[in-house]
Amino acid sequence: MPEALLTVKNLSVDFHTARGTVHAVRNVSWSVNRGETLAILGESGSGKSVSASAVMNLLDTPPAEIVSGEIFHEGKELLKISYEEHRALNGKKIAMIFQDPLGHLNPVYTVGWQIVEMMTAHGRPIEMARARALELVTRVGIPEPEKALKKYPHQFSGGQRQRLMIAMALMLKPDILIADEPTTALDVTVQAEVLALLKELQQETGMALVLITHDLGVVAEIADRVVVMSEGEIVEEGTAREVYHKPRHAYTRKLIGAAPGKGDIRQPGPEASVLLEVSGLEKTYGNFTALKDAAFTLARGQSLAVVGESGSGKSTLARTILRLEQADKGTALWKGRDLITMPQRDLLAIRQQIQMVFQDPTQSLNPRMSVYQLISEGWEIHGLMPDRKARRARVEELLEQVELLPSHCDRYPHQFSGGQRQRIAIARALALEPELIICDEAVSALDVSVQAQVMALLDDLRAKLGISYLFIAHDLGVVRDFADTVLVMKEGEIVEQGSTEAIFSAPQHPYTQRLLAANLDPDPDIQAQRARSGRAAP
Amino acid sequence: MTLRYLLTGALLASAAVSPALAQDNTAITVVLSEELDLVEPCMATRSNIGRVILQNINETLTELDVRGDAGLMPRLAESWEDRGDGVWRFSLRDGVTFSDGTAFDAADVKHSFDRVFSDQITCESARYFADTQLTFDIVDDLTIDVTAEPAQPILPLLMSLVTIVPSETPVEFVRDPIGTGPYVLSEWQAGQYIQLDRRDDYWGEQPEVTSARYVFRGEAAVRAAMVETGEADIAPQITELEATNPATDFSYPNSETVYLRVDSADEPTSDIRVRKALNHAIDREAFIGTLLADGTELAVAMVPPTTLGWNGDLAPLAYDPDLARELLAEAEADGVDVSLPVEIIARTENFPNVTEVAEALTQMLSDAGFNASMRMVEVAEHEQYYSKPYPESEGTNLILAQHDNSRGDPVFSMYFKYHSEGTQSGIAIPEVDDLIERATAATGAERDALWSELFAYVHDEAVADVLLFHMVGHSRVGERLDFTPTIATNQQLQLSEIGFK
Amino acid sequence: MIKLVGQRAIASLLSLSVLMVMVFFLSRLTGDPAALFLPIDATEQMKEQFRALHGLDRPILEQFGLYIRDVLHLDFGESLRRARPAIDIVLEAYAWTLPLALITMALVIVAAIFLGSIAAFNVGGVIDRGISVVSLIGASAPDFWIAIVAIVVFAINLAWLPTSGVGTPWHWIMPVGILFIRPFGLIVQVVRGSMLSALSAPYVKTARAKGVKNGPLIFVHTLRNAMLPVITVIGDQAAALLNGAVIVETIFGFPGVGKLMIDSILQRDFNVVMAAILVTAIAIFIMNILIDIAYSILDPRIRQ
Amino acid sequence: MSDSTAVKPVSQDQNKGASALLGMLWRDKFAFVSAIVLLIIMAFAIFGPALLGDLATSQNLRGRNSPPFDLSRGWIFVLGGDSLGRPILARLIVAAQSTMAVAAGAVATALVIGAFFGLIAGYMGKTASQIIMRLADVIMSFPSLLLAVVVLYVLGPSIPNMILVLAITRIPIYLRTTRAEVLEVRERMFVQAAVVMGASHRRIVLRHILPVIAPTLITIATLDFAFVMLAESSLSFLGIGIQPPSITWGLMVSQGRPYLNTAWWLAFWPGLMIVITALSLNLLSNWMRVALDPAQRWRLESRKSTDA
Repeated sequence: MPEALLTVKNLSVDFHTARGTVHAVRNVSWSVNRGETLAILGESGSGKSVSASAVMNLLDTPPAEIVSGEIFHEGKELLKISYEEHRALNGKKIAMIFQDPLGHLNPVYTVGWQIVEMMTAHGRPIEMARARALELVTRVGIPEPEKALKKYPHQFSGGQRQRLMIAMALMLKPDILIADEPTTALDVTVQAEVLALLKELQQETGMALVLITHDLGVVAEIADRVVVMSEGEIVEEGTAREVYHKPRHAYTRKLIGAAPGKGDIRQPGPEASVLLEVSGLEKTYGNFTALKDAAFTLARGQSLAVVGESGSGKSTLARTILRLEQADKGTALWKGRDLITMPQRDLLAIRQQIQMVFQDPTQSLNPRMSVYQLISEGWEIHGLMPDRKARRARVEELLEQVELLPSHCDRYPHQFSGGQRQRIAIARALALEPELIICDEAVSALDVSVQAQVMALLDDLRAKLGISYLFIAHDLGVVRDFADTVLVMKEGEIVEQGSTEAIFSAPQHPYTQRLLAANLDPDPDIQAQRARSGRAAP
Repeated sequence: MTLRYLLTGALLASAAVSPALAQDNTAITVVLSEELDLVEPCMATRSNIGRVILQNINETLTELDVRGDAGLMPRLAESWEDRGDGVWRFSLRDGVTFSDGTAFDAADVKHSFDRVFSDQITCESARYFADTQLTFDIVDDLTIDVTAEPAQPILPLLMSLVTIVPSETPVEFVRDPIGTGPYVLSEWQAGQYIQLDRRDDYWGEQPEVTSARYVFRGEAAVRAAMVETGEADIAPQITELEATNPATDFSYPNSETVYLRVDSADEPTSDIRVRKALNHAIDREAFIGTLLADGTELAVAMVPPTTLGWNGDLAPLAYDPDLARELLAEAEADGVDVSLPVEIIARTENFPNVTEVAEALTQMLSDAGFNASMRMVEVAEHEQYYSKPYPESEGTNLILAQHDNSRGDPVFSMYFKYHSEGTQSGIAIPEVDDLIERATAATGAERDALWSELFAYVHDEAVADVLLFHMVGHSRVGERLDFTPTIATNQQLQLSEIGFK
Repeated sequence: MIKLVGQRAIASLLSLSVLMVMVFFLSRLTGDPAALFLPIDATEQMKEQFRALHGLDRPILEQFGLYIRDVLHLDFGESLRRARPAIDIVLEAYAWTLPLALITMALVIVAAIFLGSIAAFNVGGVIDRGISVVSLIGASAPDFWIAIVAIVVFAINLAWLPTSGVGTPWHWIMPVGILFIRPFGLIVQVVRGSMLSALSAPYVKTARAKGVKNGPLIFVHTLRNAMLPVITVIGDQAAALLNGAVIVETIFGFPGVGKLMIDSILQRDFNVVMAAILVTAIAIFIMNILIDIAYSILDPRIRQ
Repeated sequence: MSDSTAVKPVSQDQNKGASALLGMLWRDKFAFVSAIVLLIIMAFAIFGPALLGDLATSQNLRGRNSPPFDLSRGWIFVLGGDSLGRPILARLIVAAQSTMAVAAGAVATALVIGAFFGLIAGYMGKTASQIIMRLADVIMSFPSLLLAVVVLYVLGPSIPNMILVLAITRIPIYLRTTRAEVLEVRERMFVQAAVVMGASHRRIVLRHILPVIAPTLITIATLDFAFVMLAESSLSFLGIGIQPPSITWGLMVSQGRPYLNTAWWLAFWPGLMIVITALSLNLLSNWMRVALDPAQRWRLESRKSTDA
């Protein structure tokens, strides 16, 4: 076997924190060859980024400590060379792009400056760098490339920023490109475009691509080989197809099993009474129309999903119904009473019946309140359950209901994992025994396996308590598994609505079709088939 | 305009002006404690202005000798005589020119006084002539008759307080004073310095100092340090604490008298026994050499011992807290409420250690059984308490104040401080009023005797207030200079008196 | 930008007007300037004459009306004590305060950024703790105390510097040095904190992945971002200096606006007080605009 | 989902109440020492005047400026005597009361008023905010010296009046900080979550916004403490501050100033007290910022459970 372009051997890294030592990765080995795409798959906390950071010399030591291991690149042991040697390698031989291009681009310099710097930092003349930057920015498909170079990161969309990051990474024609969750923050259609771009560029330059991701769909779409990581160790490796179809390790199986979009499509239940009837709802911010003539009905016990990409107005829809924003026009009849024009006093009482679960539980839970305080706050507000003992008991009951421990009462949100926090948020919503829960991307930030658990929980509650859901999501897989009715939104308008079955099997609107096409399937074969049949997004 | 000032500042900031150290030998630097608001001749009796211009730029008709016993000496007037009926005739010096080249004559004298009494300008010197109406008759160029109504026996002395300006001087405050003195104001950089240069055509003897630069520093420590490092040659006012070097530091009686003004219209101080008790309660000796400099004298009168009518027979009431308590007890027995609060009101920065002095006085009064407290106030508020009408208070206020009289005659003090109409008087006693009025009108030995009698009456009979100390001032004089401060150094600093070793 | 400046100018003008009105009436509660200008034994007649000359005998509302009328003609009145236009006196003093404030602030900014960055890089190290403790002690020691000790040490004992005054650049060293201490102590801490958080920002990671050298990494990539919160603090500190440094000016005989202000307040020289407040307020207003401009230069996101 | 620091929340026994707080304090040695120092100063402030009041005012003109570290006049003169022969140690202890009263009074008053209006300005509509902010500008540019003179002249030089002067000058700091923080915090998700639950404005402001901005305000307040002590000292220096017979450290420094050349200890000890207090407050506030934040508290909590 010829020597690989980049080899990581038996790498172990510890993090020394005030709370003790964490073994971030243990005995990790992988390698990647020219022209090959290696995916490192894992959930948060699996240590999937650590080895890449070690390759780039980005680990801060302390707190990190490289306990053992070697990294070879073109005969050099990267852990032994000097800081300066390593610096000269970064960007030139090995380049890296990141998940959040807005954060990872310096906000105060033009993108042109930052792209050019990739070459000037390695001693290339500035004119040459400018020419190359223009060429690459054109290549990655940024409109008006000359002007774009003079703009700042915040003036681009998320997908454009990632393209610019890619252009920057390719300035010096690196041998290896490491992409750390490059499409996670992007909309599905944009994700498909960026992945396609990466694929093309890899074919053009023959570079090796190391893709760090949590998304089986991304692996299926782009990876040749995959290593699966869990709790700091590699549990499985092989080609993408091998791993998907014949997972050997239990964890891999769990991961694949948890991937949404594989279950049965729900059939709408029997006709029930109408809970919420929205019609003609509109909201504009200045010249921007966030919501245009939205209309739908939601029946008791129904789960209605709202799908769409960022900026499609799906959150605005939820916020106007909840009166977090005042709608310009339209009505939202809650059991026949209009929420939009209802006086504040009446609204306060109705708030008890409609609860919301937000996308990011880290932000939606007040960090200075204990779990008990968080869950019981609603009772305090509405003057319910004055008895303290009863309160406590009910909080413990709710915690059990969301599969947490009663003893968690006195903890603070930061002491829980993301999934646990979202369960606390759900418990908080349940505390007021609402009839409708609005979930605004409630599971998007969670790992797949956790996502599956939370979704199962919500489903269970619906069955037991008859709660209705207004479920806002961008992940079609989740929607497909959970909703019985789907609304598709684009640029503030509902472009299509219908039963989940109808939407997924026979989408009418081109946008819905495009959305479904761009949605990545975790099965590499299906992806390959789609690519062949040319249904991939342009 | 703004730009101009800013540019000037920036230029000055960057340009290296030659430091004081590099002056030639006959130029000196004087460091004063505060900057002058004005360099206006008719304000020369204000000490900070007088120190710069009095007898240096602008001269007076007469001058009080403070170094010897010569009394009142001629300056711009060569001689004077009392022609009766309140008329004094002054013969002026011939051949005197102002620094602008014009000759000095009787019209200038008249104009100078007209300016002082004009209602277009608030001249400080006017206060010395409070109720006296002056008329000026120019006899010839060098002779002038001054008529005072009522007659003013010390008119020649008062003439030492009014500076002479040329008759062209406008009746408004000027910034470039023209005078007959040996120096001219050559430069005034506001906030930084005032420069005086010697004139070549001065009528009298040429002084040795060719130029003097006045600079201003609020901190006594800094003033002393400047002389020590050679940045300045004279610091007329430093504190006792800084005056540690016998080779350069002088102390001199500075004509200031410190006392507690007592309001005898208030209970409990309306009772003479209480006033006596106040006096007996204070251990004056304890202050000297501690909070106040060695050389400070115990006061028995409002004016320093060099003043006309000084009564050497008077002695301060002895420190005797037991006696003080007894006196209080007696007064109480007679129905005086001696438990009423007695508050010492002192002015911040009035004199060095004023706060400590006030604290110590308060302690002493408390020890003797008074319900004493103290309050430090800022100058404007002090003035409210010090001058009539006095604010109402429960009990009474004792005003710790400092009074300056270096003019040689008690008239400048006694009316204000003791006459029933006086603005700072705490008593209203017909005998005192009568004595003051008679002494003011008297001349010669009679004047001397009447003042003497008044001092005794106020101190022993009336026990009008608590006289404390005649203060001393401290100056630091650079070693290359030959100069000794005098009692007048507080008021004026004649450059012509400065020599070089 | 121009619109922003315009809006701020109007808001500031409004604030300034309210301020001037407040100062006008409040200052007149504090006693009679005549009693302070004239000697203690001046006659009542002289005091009345003084008041009449300066219009202080009129009803306060009339005085106010007259003042407003004059101000609208850009006449800020005469100093009660100095017989000169108040605005001239203030501008003369300001010509000293301004360079003093600017020089001090420039040094503070340079030193605080340099040392604060170093401290952030060596976080927890000896240099970091040293800078923290020294700046903290310096900032909590009374400035007049430091000033006098500095004179004793540097002017008298060592004879390196002149004691006080203005004239040569040497004269500026001690006043600037003492004014330096407090804002430095504060800003160095802010720079340190800001640098610390900026250094952990994702774009620094990008730069390292690009192979950018440490020098540009710190001073090009990180510092510009870290400066944003620092600028606010710099603005506050500069505003304090632009108001004049009364203690340092008093001790060193520095003819700036701080000393002028306290003297005028104590002497109830109302017109000078008003003019001084006006000039300092305008200076601070201009500085605030400069700060805004600096913000938008440093951070393109603010420009829209 | 970048996960370079894979620190999982660790289950551990939740410490409770004061003992936990003390444990956390013990963990940060600097903060612990600071807390002890501040406690001593507090004790001085509370008991000093009652215990040593007479000693601190007993004058002895003939024994003035006695040097420090000379025990011949008794331990109370260990720091020397002042210009009226009073023991400096006793005066320092007694002065702690009014010093703390002025500093704490001014800071607390400014904090409460500033935070109150800041909350209003940040939470209410634009008009209220504009009016409040313009007023803050006016206060900010009102010269503190003039304010001091006005208050002293009209109301007299007492400690409550000094608190008033110093508090007014500090209000804008708290006001502006509070407003800026409120503007940011009110947009946070958990505030919206509270709105969804039907929380009243009052509840949102007091339960959700205020606790989040409180640490910032407390940090500023501790730093301000030193500033206020120094400002009070400067006012004394200029003759418009607190006046004897009241004593504060600032006043003692100011009164000792003329003796810097001859009797350094008069100004040195009170100056040292100010520096020590300021330092302690700073260190303690650093600790407090962490200890008051549940998300950061673990840094100070016992390590036993995870060290293994």
